[in-house]
Amino acid sequence: MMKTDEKMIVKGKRLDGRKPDDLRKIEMEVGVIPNADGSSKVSFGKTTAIVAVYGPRSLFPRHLQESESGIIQFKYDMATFSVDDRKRPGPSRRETEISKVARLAIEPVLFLKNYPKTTVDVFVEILQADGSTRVTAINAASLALADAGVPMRDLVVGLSGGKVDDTLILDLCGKEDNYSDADVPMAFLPNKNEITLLQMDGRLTPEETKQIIRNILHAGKEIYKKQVETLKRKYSE
Amino acid sequence: MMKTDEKMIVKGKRLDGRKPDDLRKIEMEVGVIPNADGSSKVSFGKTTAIVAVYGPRSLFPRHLQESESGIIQFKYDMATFSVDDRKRPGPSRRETEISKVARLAIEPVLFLKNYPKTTVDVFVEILQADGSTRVTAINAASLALADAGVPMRDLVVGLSGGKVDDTLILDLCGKEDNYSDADVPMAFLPNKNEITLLQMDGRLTPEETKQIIRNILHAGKEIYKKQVETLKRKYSE
Amino acid sequence: MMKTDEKMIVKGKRLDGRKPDDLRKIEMEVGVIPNADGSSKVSFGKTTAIVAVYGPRSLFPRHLQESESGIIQFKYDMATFSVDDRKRPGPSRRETEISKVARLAIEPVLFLKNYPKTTVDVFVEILQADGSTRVTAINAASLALADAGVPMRDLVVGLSGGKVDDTLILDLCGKEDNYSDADVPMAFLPNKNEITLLQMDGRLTPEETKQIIRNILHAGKEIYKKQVETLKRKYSE
Amino acid sequence: MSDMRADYILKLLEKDERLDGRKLDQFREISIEKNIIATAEGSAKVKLGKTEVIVGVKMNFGEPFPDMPDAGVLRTEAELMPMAHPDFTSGPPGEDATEIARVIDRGIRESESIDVEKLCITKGEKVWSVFVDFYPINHDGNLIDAGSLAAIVALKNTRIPELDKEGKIDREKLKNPLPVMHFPLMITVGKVGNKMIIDPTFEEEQVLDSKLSIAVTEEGKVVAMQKSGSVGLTDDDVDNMIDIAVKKSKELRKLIEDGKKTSK
Amino acid sequence: MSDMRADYILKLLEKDERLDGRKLDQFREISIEKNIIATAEGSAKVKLGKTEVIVGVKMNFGEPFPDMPDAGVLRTEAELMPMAHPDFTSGPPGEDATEIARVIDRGIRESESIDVEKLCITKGEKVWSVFVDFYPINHDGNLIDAGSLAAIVALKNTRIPELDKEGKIDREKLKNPLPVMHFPLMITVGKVGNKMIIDPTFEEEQVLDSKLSIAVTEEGKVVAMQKSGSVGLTDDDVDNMIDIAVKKSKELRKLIEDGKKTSK
Amino acid sequence: MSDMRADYILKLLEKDERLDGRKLDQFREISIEKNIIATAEGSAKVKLGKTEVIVGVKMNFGEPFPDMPDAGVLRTEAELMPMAHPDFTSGPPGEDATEIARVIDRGIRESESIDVEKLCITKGEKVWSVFVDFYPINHDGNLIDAGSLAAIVALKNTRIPELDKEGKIDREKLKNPLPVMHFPLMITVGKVGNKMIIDPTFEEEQVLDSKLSIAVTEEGKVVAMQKSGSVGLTDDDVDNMIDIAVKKSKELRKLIEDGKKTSK
Repeated sequence: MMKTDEKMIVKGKRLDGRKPDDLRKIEMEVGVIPNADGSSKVSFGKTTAIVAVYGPRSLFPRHLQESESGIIQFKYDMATFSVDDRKRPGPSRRETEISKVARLAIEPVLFLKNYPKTTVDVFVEILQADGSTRVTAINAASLALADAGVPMRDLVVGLSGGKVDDTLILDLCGKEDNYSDADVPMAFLPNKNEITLLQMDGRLTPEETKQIIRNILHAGKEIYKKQVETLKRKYSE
Repeated sequence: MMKTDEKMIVKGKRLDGRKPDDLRKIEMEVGVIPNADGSSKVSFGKTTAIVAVYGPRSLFPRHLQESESGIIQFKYDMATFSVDDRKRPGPSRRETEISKVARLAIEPVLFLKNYPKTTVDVFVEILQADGSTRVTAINAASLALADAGVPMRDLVVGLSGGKVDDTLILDLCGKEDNYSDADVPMAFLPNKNEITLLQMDGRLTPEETKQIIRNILHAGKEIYKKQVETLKRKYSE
Repeated sequence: MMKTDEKMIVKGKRLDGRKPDDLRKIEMEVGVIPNADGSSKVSFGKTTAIVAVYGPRSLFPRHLQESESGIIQFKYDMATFSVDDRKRPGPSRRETEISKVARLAIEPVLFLKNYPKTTVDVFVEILQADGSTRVTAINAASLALADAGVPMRDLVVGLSGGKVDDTLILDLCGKEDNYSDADVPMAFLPNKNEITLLQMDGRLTPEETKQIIRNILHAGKEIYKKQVETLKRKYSE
Repeated sequence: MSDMRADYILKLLEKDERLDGRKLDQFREISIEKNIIATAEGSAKVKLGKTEVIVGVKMNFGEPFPDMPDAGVLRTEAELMPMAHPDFTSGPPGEDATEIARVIDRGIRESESIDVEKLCITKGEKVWSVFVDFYPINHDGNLIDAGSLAAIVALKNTRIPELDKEGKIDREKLKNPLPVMHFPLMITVGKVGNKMIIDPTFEEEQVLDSKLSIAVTEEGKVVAMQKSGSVGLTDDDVDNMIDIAVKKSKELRKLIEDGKKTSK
Repeated sequence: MSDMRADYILKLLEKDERLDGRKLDQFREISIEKNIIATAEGSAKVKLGKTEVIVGVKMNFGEPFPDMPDAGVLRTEAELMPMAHPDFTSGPPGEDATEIARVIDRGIRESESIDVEKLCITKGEKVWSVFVDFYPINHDGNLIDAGSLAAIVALKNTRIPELDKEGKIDREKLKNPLPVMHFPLMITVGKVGNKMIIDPTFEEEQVLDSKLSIAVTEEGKVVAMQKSGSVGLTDDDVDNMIDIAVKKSKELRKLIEDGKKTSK
Repeated sequence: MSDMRADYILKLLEKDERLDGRKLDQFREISIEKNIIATAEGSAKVKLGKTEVIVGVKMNFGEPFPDMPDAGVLRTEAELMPMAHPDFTSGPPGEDATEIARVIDRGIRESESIDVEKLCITKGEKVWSVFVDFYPINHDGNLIDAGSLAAIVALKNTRIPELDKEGKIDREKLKNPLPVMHFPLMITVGKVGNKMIIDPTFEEEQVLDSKLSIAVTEEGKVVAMQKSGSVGLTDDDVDNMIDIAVKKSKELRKLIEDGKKTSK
């Protein structure tokens, strides 16, 4: 975490005018990529992720050995222009790690054992990055998988919490992420009460940590509703 | 295209004394690499390409899937010392593109469908680069394929045209290429009237473009003759 | 070889007090990596190599083509912190070459033809480098293979010789290696009188070269004894 | 694609008809959106029917080429993201991605669209590097025309960031527009049998004999060409294709200026 | 591992028993050796039972990040050397190696263990780069805890080399200790069924539903967390795991301070 | 190669005969051409029978090594171009290419052939980097001897470019020769059974037990050695091979000086 003299919270308001528990404006859309079996675009404020799902489709022979069960392949990629200084193409170490933890965040809702010798491929592109990119990506992946008709035992909701200026907050934007005392990205299954992604960076008491997790679970319900609405909207069209 | 105050044409003569339609001194030789099934060395002035052809030979198993028809693999490579500032080993983006367009320039003369599960491998090394390297390489590849006895429905002739100082020229040398108003590398089948490679960089009217293409087709006949002579010379030895 | 004004030998003594033919303190241990089929750790002064052997174990399908006989795979790797300026991870050209010559130094003692479709994998990690790393690695590989119970027709002994300040020496340390007139790393089978690795850098008369080889063969007997003792110690435990 | 499907497309084309009802020389519905990426200094999204591509432009410090010490540097890169088509796979750019990037780049560079000499910061040492990054979102054919259009639109709305007192880039202050002098349009003409078509779909691309991509400036000059496909063209074919490209580039230019989506 | 073996481990755990006789919340025998690499500026070897890892620290010149011009730079890398386990293969770091390196790094970085501002040489130009390289020698489970412990011990005994008159690094003169302000400990808690265990062996890791790695400081603050495994956790699970980590980190800290190898 | 062919070659060698009629210690016909690459600062083509290799030398700016601040830098690279042999494949240099490059390099470097201290431009900052690039055109055995010879000949006719007023390299003005002080020759001696041969063809290399490559200077000093092949050598073998190499290097040196192609 970097340091700054700038106050992140002034008179109870955050940099962008939000209250500590407010989420940014969330936009969700499915069916945005005609070629894909399922797709979605999700924005949390200025952070935007677009996701395509292909599959379940056949695995190439070279992978067949490992596939009594089906597998999920998850690629998290940031567009070169999604950040201030152009990102070099190709996966950075950060992107490699996120591809792994995001895959594990999604895997528990799929019935991969029912689809031997197949793969479900989830491709995430971060078009704009302003904090909370991995949880935005997970919401988008959840929608795209549902849009693809892949059987799921729950949706997956992603949301970040954290702490700035001694205040617990939700949905960190980029600047808050950079200068926060702590950042907690999390994903969970809203109907199953299962946390499938949990990471934390920063410095918190155990109680604060627990409280942030509770806050995310609570506020995440709204994101879940939005996901459901988005899917309904498409199928009622 | 870069700019320069230097005149490219003075009193109707180019930098190296040529008239606009003159080609540089062309040298052709086949059978220069004993291990190869066919080989050649071609120079246009100071530009020199050496080519080896191996095949048709068996494809490795991993490629077999794509091979109802035979395939051609074409590798265009510039020697590190072929240019002023040492080129780094390994394919640059430019070399990758040229490998593709040169392959497509050659493919139409081969009967690949008659050779399923095989590959014809064409390896080009540019030993000296002074402009027009890709068309020099294509002439050399044409000769090396013929030398290898690979059935061909025509030879392939390569020649570049362009414009400097308001004059349409042929066979650009390196300096002309750098400071030209336009550069048009082209390959064609002299007996079939088929253009198989056509690229253009620069700024031309449609009429100039068409004229350059006609000029190349016309002057290319001489290159074709030289190719035929070179092959005859070998087989009459 | 670099130059220095520093004398490498003063009053018959080397930088670290050794006489020309003295070896540094040698430490050997086997069975240091529980997961491996065989393992060892060998130090020559401050140079330390640790080795794991896995196998003979099945080859992956893609290698099966080349395996009428079994094969040996040898990976020589220097830890990033084994040298003064951190080495970048991944094999350097030097490490690639050493992996090859060390493999060839070991191969002659194995009966690979008796183990078709298998591989013996030897992984070397140089933890500290102070000269003579490749020969230290070869001693460690010899021990680890014996520890793994891989049938061998002899052990393999590695030792370096060289010349500094007009004096023939043995077991060069890092500084001697850098400023020596010549460096001769060598490996041999002590009971078969077969030299399996021989490299030389520097400047020697033919006679000096021959003499250094004889000196290594002579002094190497002690290293052989140490290898045998180390293996006995383990099996008598 | 099945042989039957390919035959069907070919038979339609023989009758001057296309699967989607277009005329042979008709564009698909075109949509252009500018400034769609808040984190980029310039950006555009272009749709040609179901083909959708994004281009983002980033301005970074760079070093000039030794032979042009006072000129900024343009670099175009393309990744064929596996998102955009089931046949695309992850990994470093291959032959096709490299070709697309280089052809888009050539259209811009050769038309001298950008006045690179205005991008010098310190002669011989520090210049603006203009990175043009092409991302296809959905590939339904004609990526080169879509990408070239998105690239020039994105460049056209690129703003150069200010430098702060310490000489660092302040991306919150985007001031002067990038000096874009020309607005070339890439028109790819496909040939199959004796028919010429423009703006081919993905399925149509599978049956084409050859394509010629031609970049045309406002004044009707040709600034870049690239033939692709493994069947040759006659000189008359090429003449014909250049004429079509020049004509259709005018039409496309008018469509864009008028903000319209379709021509008849 | 065979299904039978897995079942056996699971049945033991149901009875609060483990293969090696440990209690569920008991560490394996711990051994810590400092300064084991003569060529490194700092180093440590840690053993947890049969798991053995080495961390070496090298101090090189580096450039500061533009937004922190007077701060040194920490970089943690991990290779899962094929030496350490039959399943590991040669090649550049994959997903797992990258995750381990980043989690170890986060524990150190987020606890602000290192006073990076003391590592500035010339503001904005030259700082110390602290390379923390992690090498597993034998992998028998819980690499993250072993690696994090080895990393912080290695940093704690790192000495900064002096610069000679020409400003070059003189590694024969190691003078000032690296300013390590905090000593976080990583405790990974595994869950299987309704059981929680610490310091899992390799075999136990194969049967765990999920793990949560938690870095805890001297004052009992949480500075990093990473969930792994493909089964979800409830919020109560997480609470429980945090409590276990805080408690066991105190115990581990005492063990280390007392130079002991085992707790009861 | 078939077993029958291999047997035939071995039987001939037993009778001190070779496929091409040479004596065991006879070189193939040697051809050396200098300055064959107009774009290189130095170059040579060497043929040993059907083996043909090219070496080109480029002079670029480089940074000196920290421990030799006033010395130029030599770097030898080799690619085993797929052109030269049906078994060679495309891709980055593998084990064999790396070994060849390093052995050629060692022969030149260790003989102190090049007076690197004359290649300093600005002490500690800027020196000449001498890139020696080896390309085999046709591989019919003994690439190391052919490549080493081509490398030293190419270096011997290398001219250092002048610097213009702005300090840039002006490659049109090649002035001073590269200071080459020694002219080592690499002689590879092959052993099969109890026979020693020199200058093996590709087919002969397949049946050799081992090879020892030995670089010898004008005064008959040994400056580099590299054993290859997977059969051991006795100390007497090595003595013998060194003697052969010293003797044949004198003969080769005379051939070169006399501009002759063959010895009896």
